[in-house]
Amino acid sequence: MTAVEPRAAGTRESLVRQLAGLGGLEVRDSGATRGAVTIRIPAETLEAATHALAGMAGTRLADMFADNDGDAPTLRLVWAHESGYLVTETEIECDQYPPLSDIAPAAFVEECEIYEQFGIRPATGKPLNRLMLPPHAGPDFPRLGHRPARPPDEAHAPHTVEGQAFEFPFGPVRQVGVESLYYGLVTSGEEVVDLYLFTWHKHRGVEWRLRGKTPREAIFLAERAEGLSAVAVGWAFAAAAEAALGIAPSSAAARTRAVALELERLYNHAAATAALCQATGLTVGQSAAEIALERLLRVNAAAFGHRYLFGVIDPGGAGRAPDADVLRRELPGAYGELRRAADALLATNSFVDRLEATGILTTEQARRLGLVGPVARATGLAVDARLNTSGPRGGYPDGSPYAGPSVKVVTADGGDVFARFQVMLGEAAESVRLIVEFLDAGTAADRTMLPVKGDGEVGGGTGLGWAESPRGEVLAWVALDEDGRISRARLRPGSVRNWRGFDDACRSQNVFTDIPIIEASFWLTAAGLAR
Amino acid sequence: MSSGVNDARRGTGGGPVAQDEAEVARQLRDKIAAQFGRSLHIRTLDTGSCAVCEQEIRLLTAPHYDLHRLGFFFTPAPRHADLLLVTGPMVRAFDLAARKTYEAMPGPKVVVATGACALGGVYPPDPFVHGQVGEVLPVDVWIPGCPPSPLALLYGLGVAVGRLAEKTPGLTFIADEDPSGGET
Amino acid sequence: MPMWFARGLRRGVVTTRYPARPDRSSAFLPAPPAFRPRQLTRETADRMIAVCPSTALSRPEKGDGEVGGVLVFDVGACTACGRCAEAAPHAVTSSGEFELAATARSALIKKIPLLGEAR
Amino acid sequence: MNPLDILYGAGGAWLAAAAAGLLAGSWRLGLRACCILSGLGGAAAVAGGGWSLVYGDTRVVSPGGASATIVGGPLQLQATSLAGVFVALLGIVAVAIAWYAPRYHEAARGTAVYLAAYNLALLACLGVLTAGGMVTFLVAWESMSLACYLVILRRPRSGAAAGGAFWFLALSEAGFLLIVAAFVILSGKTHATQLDVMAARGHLVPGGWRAAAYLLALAGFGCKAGLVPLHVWLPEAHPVAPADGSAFLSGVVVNLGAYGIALFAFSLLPGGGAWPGLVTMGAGAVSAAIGILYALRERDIKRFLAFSTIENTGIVVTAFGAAMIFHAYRQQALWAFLLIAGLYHVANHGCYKTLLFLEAGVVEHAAGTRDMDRLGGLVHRLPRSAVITFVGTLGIAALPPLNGFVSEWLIFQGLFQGFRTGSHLIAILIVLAAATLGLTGGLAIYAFVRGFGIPYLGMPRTRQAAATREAGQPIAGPALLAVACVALAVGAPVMLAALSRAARTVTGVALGPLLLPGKLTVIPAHPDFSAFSPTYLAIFLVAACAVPVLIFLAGRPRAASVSVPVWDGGIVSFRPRMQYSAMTFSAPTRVTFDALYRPSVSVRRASDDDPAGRSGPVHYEAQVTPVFERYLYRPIIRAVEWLADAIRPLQSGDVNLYLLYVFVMILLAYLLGAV
Repeated sequence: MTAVEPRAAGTRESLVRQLAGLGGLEVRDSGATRGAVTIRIPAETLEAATHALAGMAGTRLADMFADNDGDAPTLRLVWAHESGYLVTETEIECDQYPPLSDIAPAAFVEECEIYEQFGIRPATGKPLNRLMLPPHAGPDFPRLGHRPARPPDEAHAPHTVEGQAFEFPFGPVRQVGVESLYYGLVTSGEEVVDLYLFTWHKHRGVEWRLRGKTPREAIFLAERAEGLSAVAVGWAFAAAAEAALGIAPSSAAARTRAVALELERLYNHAAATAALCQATGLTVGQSAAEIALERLLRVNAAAFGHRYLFGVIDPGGAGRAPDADVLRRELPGAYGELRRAADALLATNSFVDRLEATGILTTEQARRLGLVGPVARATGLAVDARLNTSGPRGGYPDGSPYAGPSVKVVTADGGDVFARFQVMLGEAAESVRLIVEFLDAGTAADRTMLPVKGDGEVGGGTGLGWAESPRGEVLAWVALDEDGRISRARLRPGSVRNWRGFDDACRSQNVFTDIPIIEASFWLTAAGLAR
Repeated sequence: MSSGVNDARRGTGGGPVAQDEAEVARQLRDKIAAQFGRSLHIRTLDTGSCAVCEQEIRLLTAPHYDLHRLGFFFTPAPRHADLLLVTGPMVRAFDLAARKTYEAMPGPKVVVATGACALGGVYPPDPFVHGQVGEVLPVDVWIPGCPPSPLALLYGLGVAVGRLAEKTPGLTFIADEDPSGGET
Repeated sequence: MPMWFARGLRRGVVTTRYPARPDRSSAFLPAPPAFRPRQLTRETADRMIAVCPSTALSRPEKGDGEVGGVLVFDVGACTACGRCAEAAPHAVTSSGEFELAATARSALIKKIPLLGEAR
Repeated sequence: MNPLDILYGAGGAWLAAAAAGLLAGSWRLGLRACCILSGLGGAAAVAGGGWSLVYGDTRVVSPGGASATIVGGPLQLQATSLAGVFVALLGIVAVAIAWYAPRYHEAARGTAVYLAAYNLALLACLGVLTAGGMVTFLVAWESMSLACYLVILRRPRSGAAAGGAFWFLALSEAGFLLIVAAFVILSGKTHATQLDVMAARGHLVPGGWRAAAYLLALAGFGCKAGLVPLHVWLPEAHPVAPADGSAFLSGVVVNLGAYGIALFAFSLLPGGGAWPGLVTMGAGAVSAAIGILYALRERDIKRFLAFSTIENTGIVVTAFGAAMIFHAYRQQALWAFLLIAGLYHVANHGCYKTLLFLEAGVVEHAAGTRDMDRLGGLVHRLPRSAVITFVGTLGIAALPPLNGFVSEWLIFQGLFQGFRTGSHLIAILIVLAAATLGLTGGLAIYAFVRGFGIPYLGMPRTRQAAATREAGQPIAGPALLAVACVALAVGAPVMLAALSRAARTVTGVALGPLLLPGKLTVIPAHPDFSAFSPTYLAIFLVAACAVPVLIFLAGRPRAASVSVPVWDGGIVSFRPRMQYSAMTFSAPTRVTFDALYRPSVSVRRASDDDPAGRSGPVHYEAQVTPVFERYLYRPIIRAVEWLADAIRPLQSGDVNLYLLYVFVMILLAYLLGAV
């Protein structure tokens, strides 16, 4: 287990300079999307540009989405780079675009989603996966854009199993107290041959609902897109909205958000630990971890008035200020519970043996699939949205909350469940340290009322926001129309990325009974994927 | 198919509530008390929640709340379940699974709608969701909260089996006036 | 395993006595609002209805079409987000109530009289 | 009047049946007539065999006087109690098949030839079992092989049939030569050709020759009995033969191999040290284990049953071998007891294996395939066959209360008394064999849960299987065998009484009173060891099954039962590929016994051939390496081919060269004569 010091946060100019170095790509920051470098790329050079960007050192395809302001949908690729985010915009006139997932495999999930929502598909005969639209979704089923020319079923590959294997149907109604989710688990009787995922049971159309709402109305739903990372998703969304409006929260409010974010990380890692114990059948360990979890949740409730920190994030500031005394008093004890449980677990061979060499993901896989969060960090990739301290529109008044206390990014090698577990433990310790630093720096609830139409310069705009949820980088992209209402909002929780790694992890040399362990170590939500 | 009680309430769904419902639910609870003694087996059903209600439900078995001391148990198979704990706004794509789960339960059975989503607070009915559980399953007990804390869930389960008195009808949500509070 | 057993003994019992005894942790739980009818003018009510993100607050029409004089509060739909309290601090306080389960949906729908309306 | 007279009748009936089949088999009526005759012969054989069990041995007679010869040797017949078991079995199988065949075969030219060959094979088997002299035995044995060859070649056009039949013929001939050698040694040393005289003078054979003769016989009969590694013909020949043909092969012909081994081990060459017994026991145990392990990797029902046949004869031979060991250690009681147990298992195996093969034919006819992974849900479509097959499956899986359990229990009881030999080493080896049989038994249950569950339970895996209907499939034949299985289980004490008399004629040990102290209870050879009553067990188990039924009936009025679909986790719909298949069900053994199977796995996934990892079709195969074919037989075949090439130049076709050969031959003859 190692810790990575954050790189010197590069400036937007340095990114532009590096981009200019790339061939076949004329770079001009149109500034369309605030909070990131934006360059427009014509459809014909999209493929070459994607090649160039995917090949560029330190870049990672973080997200890809479409919206149709006007008639022709615009394809937007979000690239993460150590010195900021880069958004490329491309108008797609016809209903096809170059198969980007062949260049950057990470784009595949989004290709499927864009096809379902906007009816444009990569120019390749290969089938797409079913992602959000239920099988019975008819032509009148609400979509963000135009519906596909052909019904999705034609584009979706059939899950046929041949030879000496069979499909073990698992879900959607699974164990007690877990989300609805369907695994098609193809097995030869012992080992896992293949695994595919259905999450359309939970598609609630959050992005569709956000349209026409003001950011403050919308945050209510944004938090509930993935409740277990409400703060991260809320922050990313709020930051995007703020960027779109060209405002920034006060540093105290930003620190308040950061405190909430780290508390969220803490309780999620505790919950993941409990889930790991449950999956390995170590009930005593589960109880110990759950004691820690419950105490952390009570700390949340005492400090912020909500066990899951709903309502803390508020566009323009922070909805609630933490009770610093409570945190200082209660947090060490609650974290101590987790620490002690973890130490006992690490001393329990029957537990550790089940974790080691289970659900291995290689660094190459993680990079290829654009995985984020502890899953990626457990393979040695230092991917962490907190490192990206260039705040919205020139940053926070005195820098991002994470710029001050240098955040250590915890990574591990091996990429197996044990590595993930270690990363989580390391991050929990780091979170406690950060919270104390933030509290010392001072936190406050600050509710700058968002400027809306009528009071001055603010018209519409688009902005990009991000935050590091316990599951990894959350991205939000918000476009506001003239009277400050959302015309298109894109939410991309970390789960969307990491579920792609999940089936690969299950496929690698695992037997049936490893799958619950792997799922616990990923600690993702179907709600975040299906939205 | 199911217990006579639920058959009776089938049609009504969870829409505008008939007054006899409380009565029916009471009969149901008596039946449960009679048939299961004080031990009740619970199956959960997620119809599109944000995963927080699930977390709270999982915590019911944690040492702090320890559901088992009250004679409640979770069972993975609806075949053995007496009570269905439903979360989420009842996504339409989930109808089939929800019905199958309900029908797989032996009667008498109780359906508990859990959380603001399930009670119709968060998502309005539209092509994605029914908006509340009552549209698809005959709900017997409603537990508000976003999410309902484990304590609220314990109370709700107690009410569901008639072990705890129901306070809600008595509550007015009208605060006693304090002169200091604000302008007049 | 013995190690775990010893840990458990040292840790002691954390289990709540609820429902036999009240649980102190309930004090920190978010609770639905309670309203002060004296402060509850129509425009206050409308302000609250405007900010309520869920469908908890409404003012249904009376028979004759114009909006009714009672604030209908659906406890079931309330997420205790506290925005109404924020919009009208003087008119709203926390009910502190968490034992809200009901065996009839109707029991969760409350009518709050507005100021200067016939009760 | 003695059993032999009845058996003449049986032989005559089968001869007539063969003639009728050959002449009139092309017409429905002729086919029926042929089967009726064959069935009558079977009935006569049952009577004669059963009678000879209790009658004791008849002296060797030469029908038609001593002048009657058969290929130069005297025609000598006898009816022994030892053979009586097999004769009775032969009869039952013949009756069942005669009842089954008219509905199974269509009247055609091929059928006519087939029926003729089949009835001649029956006759030849009877000849083997009633042979009183060496020459008669060998002639009958060889003609049995040839007739069976024709039976397997029902459809000579198909390459598979030719291949299977060839495997059978090759191993039969190899075995025949070994048997001839064994007999030559024997008659040379005893100066006799009559079997009973040979048996009487058995002590004259010196140790080395005795051992050689026995091993030759073991190998020779092992080819028929399917002892590993001489078993390769069974999985090849059984699938290509018609259902009743394979039933006959497994039910009778394979058991005749066991008869031959018993003949040499107990009648002709008893005694002679412990190690021949150890060799026999080892060969049997290994065959049993390997047979069932390979059965677990088969999805073709008939190949699966063929491997299970190897397992069962393995069990029988193990019992015989242990019996020989006990004889060497003067444990006469156990000697006779294990012989009885082995014979009992022969009878049981003959019944349920024939039954299962006949039902396999029914399934193949009705569903059009023998591939388990293309069947499923047949219990709703072929209910009667399902019931019958279930009885047979319980029997072969050696589950109480059926017959397989009784005989295997007896064998285990015998083996567990290995300590009575007094030698620690031997005791350990015997217990080792018992352990191997234990593993085999466990795997057998596993294999037949699979063998019944996959084709009959669950949901149909193909449209073809779903369309299966019960339309005039033969029922009576298999049903008769099912009844026989139950009778062999419930009536075990009676059966054992008869067998004990047969054993007495061979071993001279009167075990009857010790084995059966009355009250339908069986005591394995020594009263201080163990005892149980198959009859009471059967009654008890049936009664126990009734209990839940009664409880259900008693509880009925209280709660009205409701029927709802199976809980499926709320998925949209079950697909046939969502259930265990034959190969996935036995995957754990593939993993555990990796070293034996050496499987080669190949996976094709949509998610692999594409960096994006889109989900899609999956194809998974795990092929087992045919160890014996590849590493034992292929070299032999290569050598033979090489030899053929080497001696081809001799056949130049030049007359002068051939004259030269003749001249050289004559010269040599003279020289030899002069010496």
